[in-house]
Amino acid sequence: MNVLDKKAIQHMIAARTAKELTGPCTVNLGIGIPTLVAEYIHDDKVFLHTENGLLGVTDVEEEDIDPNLVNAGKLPVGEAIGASYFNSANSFAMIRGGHIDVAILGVLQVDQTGVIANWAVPGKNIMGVGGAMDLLVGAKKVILAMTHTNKDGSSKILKECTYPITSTRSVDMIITELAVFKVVDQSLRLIELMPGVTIEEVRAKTEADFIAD
Amino acid sequence: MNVLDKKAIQHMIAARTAKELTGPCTVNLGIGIPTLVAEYIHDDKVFLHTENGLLGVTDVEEEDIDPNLVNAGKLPVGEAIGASYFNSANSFAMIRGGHIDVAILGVLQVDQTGVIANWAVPGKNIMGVGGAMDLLVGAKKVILAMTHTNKDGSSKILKECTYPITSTRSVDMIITELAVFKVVDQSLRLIELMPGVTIEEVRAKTEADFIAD
Amino acid sequence: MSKIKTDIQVALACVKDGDTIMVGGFGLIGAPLTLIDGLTKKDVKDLTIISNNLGESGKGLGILLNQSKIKKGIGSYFTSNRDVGDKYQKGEIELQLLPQGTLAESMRAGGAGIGGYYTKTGVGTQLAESKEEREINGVKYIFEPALTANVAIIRAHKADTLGNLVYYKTAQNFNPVMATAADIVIVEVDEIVQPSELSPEEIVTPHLYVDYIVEAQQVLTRKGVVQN
Amino acid sequence: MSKIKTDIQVALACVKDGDTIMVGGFGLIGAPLTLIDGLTKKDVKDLTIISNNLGESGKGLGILLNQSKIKKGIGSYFTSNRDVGDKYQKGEIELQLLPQGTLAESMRAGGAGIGGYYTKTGVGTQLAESKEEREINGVKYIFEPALTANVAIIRAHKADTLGNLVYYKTAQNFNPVMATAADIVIVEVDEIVQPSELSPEEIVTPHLYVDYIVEAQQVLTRKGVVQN
Repeated sequence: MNVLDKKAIQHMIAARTAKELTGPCTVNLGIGIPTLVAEYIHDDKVFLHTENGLLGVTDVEEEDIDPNLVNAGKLPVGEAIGASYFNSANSFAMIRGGHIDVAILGVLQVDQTGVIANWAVPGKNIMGVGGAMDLLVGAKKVILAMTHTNKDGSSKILKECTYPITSTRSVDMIITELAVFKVVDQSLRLIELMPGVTIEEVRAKTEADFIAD
Repeated sequence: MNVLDKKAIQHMIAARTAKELTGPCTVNLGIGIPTLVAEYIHDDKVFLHTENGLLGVTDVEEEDIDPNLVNAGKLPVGEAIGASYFNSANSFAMIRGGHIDVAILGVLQVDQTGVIANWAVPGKNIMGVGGAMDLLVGAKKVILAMTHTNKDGSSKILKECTYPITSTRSVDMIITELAVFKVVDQSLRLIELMPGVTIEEVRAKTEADFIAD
Repeated sequence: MSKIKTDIQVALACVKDGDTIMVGGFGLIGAPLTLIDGLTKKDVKDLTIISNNLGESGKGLGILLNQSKIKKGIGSYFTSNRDVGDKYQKGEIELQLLPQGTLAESMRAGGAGIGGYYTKTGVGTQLAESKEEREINGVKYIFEPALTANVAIIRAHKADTLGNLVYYKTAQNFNPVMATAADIVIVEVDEIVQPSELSPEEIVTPHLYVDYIVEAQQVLTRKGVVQN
Repeated sequence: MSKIKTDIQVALACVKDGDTIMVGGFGLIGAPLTLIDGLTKKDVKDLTIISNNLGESGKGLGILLNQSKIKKGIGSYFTSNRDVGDKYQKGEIELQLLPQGTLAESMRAGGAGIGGYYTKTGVGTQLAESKEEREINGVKYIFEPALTANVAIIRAHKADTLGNLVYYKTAQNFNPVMATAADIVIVEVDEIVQPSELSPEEIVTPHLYVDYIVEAQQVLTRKGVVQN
């Protein structure tokens, strides 16, 4: 891994993830690194959906911050031209009904079939699930934007999830600071190395099996 | 029966039915005689709901008729102050969710337990049900506003319906040009004779058993 | 790649033989008259039409019916068109009659990714005869499956160029629900405006539900349906 | 008999021990802060609270939690208040965790007279372990029962004197759904206006859903929650 601070790594992942988004499409951004992806979207046909009730999320200037206009992470956002508001049932009807093209999510773990765990840690109280399970079953395409390893250096891309899974559905793509994987037929295919990263480094930091062409 | 023409009878029934409505309440009026009830409501806290998507139905002057503003019978109506529009799913959610206080309906038949038939005639194609079944299960109170007999003089208030029933739910009240019945514990209780009508006439024209105090 | 189409047949190009099509409207009110007219001019067959009714005799969907393009009708009130009964008697059309609330709710379910749901409406009646019954908290319900379609043709008042829709008074009816429940949604409108012209609070159908927009050429007026 | 109440405790008089109460809001956004504050000052116990989360530590519903007035919480994200976990560990509160979409949809079902419905969300996960699974058209779903409540306390932007409601931006969230799903609905608003001041097209919650209206005394601002 390059010597990059945590914030720089997050932005690198976010910037790479944004390249996967070409309009017209509707995209839901999860909390954490996925939220940063918004900063790197420069296509006005990429419409951002937030499950707390807004289609047409945009950034907001400090002086325009409205405490009642936030995203799913409760961070202040702006309202794009052509935006619309709706209640939670209608918002999740969009998600669960298959009307969101892409969901970009963070995870705790992902296994080598693309199944993820991002809502609970065994031994700790299971206290929050939010919209994660809904997005997994509903979004047409799911992309993970995540750091490759945990703070202790252990891999987040595992042979098998040890935490409770979020859905039986496999995600479509995994983007980390080291590499980009596609999930094809429930196996991981390395399709890109991030600048300066070697395949050996990826192998060393990835517990899961993956195919490299 | 007094010598009244058909229209006068219908209006007599409608006027009597209107007396049952004291606000605040939300009322859905069916097609036919029930629609006429609106003319006899002078309580501005009686709000009229029409299942095609309007709460706040009022009458409309000829010159203000709007072809896209109609009631469930597709007749032109007006928009009361405080009115709101909604789609069919939301409108029936109001009905089915128990949020309509009173439904006033016409029927083909009602039996002596208060169960009605108003959507199909055996031997004829079953071609239309509309909102009848929804109103029967959803409205807190159902009042029938109906002529006592068919054109041939036969009773519409029967021991048992011969046509397919609309719901297993009993209505609450029956108002005809001859009498008013309450349905109590699934039996008919005569509570009022219309002006000039004798109980003998009601008995003669009613196939169903009923209790007269 | 604009959603706006000036040629009705181009907008309807996605409709194929055997498709299930949702058609908005409560009678003529809020019905996509221009797109229905377009369907009558298109060479297509074996359609399943989900709509509250099948037009009137020789009008709207009634023309499509008489052209024998409709294999099956799913609706709540076919009585408005006597031809439906005649066709049914002759075995020329299948019909599925649903309570109006069930029709609307089943489409909402389809649009919301719900497989099916339990309603009290219809319990104990002929319309529930072949339907699964279930008691929940001591109350009887019947199972109703979700309804979805390949294409929905709907009517709105205004669309912005992104596809956001607002509706007009009781011409709303089934249209917003159908917009959620079909793979491809084609809308006809009185007016197409710029996105900034519809306020975020008044939009009923967000643009993600809308694929194609056409301007209405046939409009319901006090004098009946006229060419716009 | 006006729906407008000037005394918060009068508006909350209907709340009884053991009641199930829906509380609007996504965090503090769109939460009925004044009515929640009113609940903390009311002598009531054994409440079941249906709300996306149970406030933050010592704030909003978090106060009610620390007062041990909450017997059970039904929500999607309790993580925002660490006290919830502590209480749960000590066995002082029951919790039912639902996916956020299921929480919203189950209340919509409750408000619409639906007994329960089938969703794909949660299939194959821990949250579905005790839930009925059913295959519909080859896809697996789980059964979710409707949610209803004795009372809903919600937040809107404006109410007219009849009880029609409009909401403000993302402060809408669960509020309109909860307005449909409780026997008694109490709303707090920024402003009470005359009926003619809300246009029929902008009303989100029609007045038939609303029982009592109070003016908000605690308001979320950029500086946090302030006394109005």
